[in-house]
Amino acid sequence: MSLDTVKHAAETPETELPWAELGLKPDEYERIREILGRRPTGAELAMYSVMWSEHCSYKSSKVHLKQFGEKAPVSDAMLVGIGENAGVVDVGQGYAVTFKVESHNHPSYIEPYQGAATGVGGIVRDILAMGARPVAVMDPLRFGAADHPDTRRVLPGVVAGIGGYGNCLGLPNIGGEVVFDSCYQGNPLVNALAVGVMKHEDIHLAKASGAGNKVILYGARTGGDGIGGVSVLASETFDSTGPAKRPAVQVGDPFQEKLLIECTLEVFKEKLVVGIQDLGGAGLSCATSELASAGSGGMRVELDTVPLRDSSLSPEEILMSESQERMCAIVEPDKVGRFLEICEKWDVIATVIGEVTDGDRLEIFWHGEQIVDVPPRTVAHEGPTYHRPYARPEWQDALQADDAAKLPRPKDAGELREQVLRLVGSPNQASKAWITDQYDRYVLGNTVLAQPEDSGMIRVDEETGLGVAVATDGNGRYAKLDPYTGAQLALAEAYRNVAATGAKPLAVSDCLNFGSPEDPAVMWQFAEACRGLADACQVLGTPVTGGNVSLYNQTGETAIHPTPVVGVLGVIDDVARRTPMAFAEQGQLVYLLGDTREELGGSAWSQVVHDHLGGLPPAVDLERERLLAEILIAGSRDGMIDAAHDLSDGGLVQALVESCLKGGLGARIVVPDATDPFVFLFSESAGRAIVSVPRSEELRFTDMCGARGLPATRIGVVDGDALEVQGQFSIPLAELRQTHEALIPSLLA
Amino acid sequence: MARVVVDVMLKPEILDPQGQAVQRALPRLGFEGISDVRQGKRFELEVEGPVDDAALARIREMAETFLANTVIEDFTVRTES
Amino acid sequence: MARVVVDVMLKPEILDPQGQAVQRALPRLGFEGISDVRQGKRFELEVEGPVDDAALARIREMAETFLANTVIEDFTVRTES
Amino acid sequence: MTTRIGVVTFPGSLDDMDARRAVRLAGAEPVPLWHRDKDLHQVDGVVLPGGFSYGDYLRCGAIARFSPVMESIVAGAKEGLPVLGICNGFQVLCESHLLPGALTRNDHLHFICRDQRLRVENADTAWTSSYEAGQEIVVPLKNGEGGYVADERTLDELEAEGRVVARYLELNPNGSRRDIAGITNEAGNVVGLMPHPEHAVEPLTGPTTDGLGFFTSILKRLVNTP
Ligand SMILES: Nc1ncnc2c1ncn2[C@@H]1O[C@H](COP(=O)(O)OP(=O)(O)O)[C@@H](O)[C@H]1O
Ligand SMILES: [Mg+2]
Repeated sequence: MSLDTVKHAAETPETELPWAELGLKPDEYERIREILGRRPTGAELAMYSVMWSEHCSYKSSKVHLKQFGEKAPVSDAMLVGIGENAGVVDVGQGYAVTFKVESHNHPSYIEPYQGAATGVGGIVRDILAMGARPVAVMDPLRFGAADHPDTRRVLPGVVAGIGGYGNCLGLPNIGGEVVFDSCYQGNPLVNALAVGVMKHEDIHLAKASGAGNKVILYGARTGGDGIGGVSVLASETFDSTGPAKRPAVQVGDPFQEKLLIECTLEVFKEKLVVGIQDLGGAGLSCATSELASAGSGGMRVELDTVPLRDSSLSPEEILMSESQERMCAIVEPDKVGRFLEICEKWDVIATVIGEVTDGDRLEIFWHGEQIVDVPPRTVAHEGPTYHRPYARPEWQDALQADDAAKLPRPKDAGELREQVLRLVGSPNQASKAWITDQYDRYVLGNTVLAQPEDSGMIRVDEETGLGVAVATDGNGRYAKLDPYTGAQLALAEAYRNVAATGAKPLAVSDCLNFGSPEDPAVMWQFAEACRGLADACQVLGTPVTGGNVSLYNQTGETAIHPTPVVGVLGVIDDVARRTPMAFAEQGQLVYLLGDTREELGGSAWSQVVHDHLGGLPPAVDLERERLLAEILIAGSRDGMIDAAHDLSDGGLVQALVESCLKGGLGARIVVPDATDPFVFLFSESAGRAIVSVPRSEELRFTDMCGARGLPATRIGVVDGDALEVQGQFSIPLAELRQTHEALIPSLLA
Repeated sequence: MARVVVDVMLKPEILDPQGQAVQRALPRLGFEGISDVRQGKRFELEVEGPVDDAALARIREMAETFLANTVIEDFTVRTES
Repeated sequence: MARVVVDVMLKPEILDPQGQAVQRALPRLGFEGISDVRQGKRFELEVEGPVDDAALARIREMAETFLANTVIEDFTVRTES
Repeated sequence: MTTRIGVVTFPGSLDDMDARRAVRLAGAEPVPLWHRDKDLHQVDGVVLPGGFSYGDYLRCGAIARFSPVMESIVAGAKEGLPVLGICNGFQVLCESHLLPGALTRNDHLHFICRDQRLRVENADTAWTSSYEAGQEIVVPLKNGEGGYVADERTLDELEAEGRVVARYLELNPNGSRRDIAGITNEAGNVVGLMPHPEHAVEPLTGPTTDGLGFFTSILKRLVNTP
């Protein structure tokens, strides 16, 4: 086929282009013609189609995401907000921290290892593009039923991919989640979070300014990877279109990315960069149009200078290629030489592919002929916006009416004991060590806490002990029962997890995993979850700094549970004051903080024992969450508590088991008067944590709780080598450990 | 006992970081004149019984479903003496 | 351009956990009658110029010093059309 | 005069910063060495750190072995320069034939990261003199290809000459022959170790501080040698 130049396009208005195959709707194609005043060239069509896909344009979600900005609490900590590659937060002492969670769900189902690996690679480049050194990763994961044969295919591949990439990059994996639920069969959720650290003055933005400045593409050569992947993967369910439309899989090269990191940090250090953008989804189409759109001028690119891995690629394919491990930098002409030298030092290929112009167009040439001439904003930032219809599904009432309170409960102490063991040995509550032991948690030597602690914690400054903590949480079962509350519970849990380790929660990143936005019921779930999260962030004073939306997670007509995953970042002045989760000393007193109500809807107990999902999720009290966090932080800072563990799925008994097993010490627990032992142990009321208090600190601690109005109930003592609930049962730690640790290896090894 | 060899290579369009790393190292070691390197896997299977068409068909199926990941890899099956 | 293939296999006396894992999995997947599996590496080298004895000798040296670790691995070199 | 310990950075080295920190905490001066640079900058000893040098794509350590800096290190080691290879560094030492044997894929085929109990078998090497022979320590271990193999004769020789430096206790994490976690050359100046002592030098970030001994040993030795 001959080259479809801008000139040719103007002369041949009648030529039909395959816009529908590229996922554009008729009105979208019409709009492109309007913008350009002619038909697009093939290359222009390629760019618009990927950039206007759901994945890149957020066309279905942005009307709802707006609230995160509109309702954002005023926060002195926020340095860069939503819209950049990742948000940036001030953590004091001149340091800034950037973090973001992103999804790689569909690619990970098709090719678990590479899908997950490139997911890690992509989020790390986002962090790097902000000017930060990446310092840690986390991986919230969701799979189908634990004993389903396809889980055996998907899970080990995903875990090996995350480990293979992250370990080779030298980034400690400090936490995440592993959840099994048959709703994710065929739609596993592979979310990845990265954290980076920089000094305030090192913050970089993705914009191209200064006419005459050079556009440098550096990193891997461009190949035919994932061409069209963005539009196909993000806008269609792949099973409905069949395998023929499956795009080529992208293969990650973590070694190349490690070089890219070191090389990029070195060019930052020498202040050689005006603007920078990573290449992720939509590759060069995205990087050039976003850089130009956010900058002051236009941009001119000579596409034939792009180094290729496959010389047969067409210009359209080069523009759409999602080859990994590439970055694009804007560099002043007199600094280009030094920039290329540093790339050479790190064996990174770097090529000047164009320059910033004083016009307002993005112009792309192929062997001297112009193939793209567009206003960059129309590609990058002014894509379509949908106000998709949404409606509360008619089954929601019946679901909520199907109250878990009516489920049969254990009849006697023997049955209670048996159900405790079933809970701690169930796929979602069992130890995930078989998985997390495949991740390096030590590299870089700043990991203060890692899985299975409540949050991961990284030391930022060796001298002062300044550190950050991050936790991610999400509970699709709660969100299915009530998406508004479910999203708030996800935030509340992550917030509580950060506070439990002694860090002050500062900011939020979220990954919203939902079904098809074309289904009004799913759209309602999405709208409700956004509203819930935005409202809760406002109350907790933790702004959303960025995140990601993954739609079309469904098989046929069946969507996954709505699954908002929330990451919270907190700061701690001195990591030496952190609070771990393990009971550390015999004789210390165990306190339960917060109120326990009878709340079993969506609970782990209802799932494990009755395979039931119905009723309402636990109630949210954000003021209580705030107060609890303040107490946990003060207790940690002032040395009043030696261990803390938040309560979430599985309730009190799950938390007790984990704190006992981690430290290898038992506990003797007394059920408070007038409390039902079953509810005491299994309820999942939010806003709670357990702490262990040295006897010498008891008075000080209870005085503090009393003065602040936080219920604190002494429920027992760290003691012996069993978990004993007096008058009910006693389970030796060895038995608990066997039950808790044997399941996952038995399913997967 | 007969030996069947299954060679599994990444498809040509798929990035092969391993092969690339080897290729980049060669000139440094003083080996010139190699324009491309691809690295793959070789499986040697010892087969009980005769390696007839039926056996080869089964092994091809095994390669397709298990030894190779046909999303990114191609394979060949052959007998070796 | 000619292709030279270098096959690298663990020496027979060295434990091959990958091959063993494959072999153990086969019956589960319904494949019987494979008594042993070894997994090794296959390198495909594209050689510029003629693949004469001198070229093969150089490639053999490359395999010996670089592509294989002869403490634990054996290799073979052959041309392929 | 402070002791200067070089820490090599290959492309893909990951634990180089940690090794430099450990050297510093032990009281010596860490000197960064670059893989392309033959010059060892008059260091008194060298650490080859963990990581995935050159991506470890061919075999772990196989490409790093041919780097310019290794030429100088191999020559130096033969003259008695103390060299400690940790994890990927151990692999580089084996590939360079400074140490016998090889490191192969873990027998369970997974990367493994765990706090590992070891017994220091030989406390007379340049890098282990701060320990007592038989002392048990716990340090992190993290590798995908850490299974030590060598032929029986070599293994017997290593045992007979007391050249097994450390052995895994409680659990052999990777299928290493004879539970070997680390070995030394005949002269005792070159030591290769699969576990990571540099990750056990601070109570806050490691399971113990048991690893510090490797870095103080070298100080002790250099101070004591005339
Ligand atoms: N995929 C994973 N990667 C890393 N850490 C994980 C992963 N899954 C779970 N973890 C860690 O295991 C611990 C327990 O997980 P979970 O029960 O989900 O915690 P929580 O109840 O606090 O949300 C946490 O420290 C979490 O970070
Ligand atoms: Mg927790």
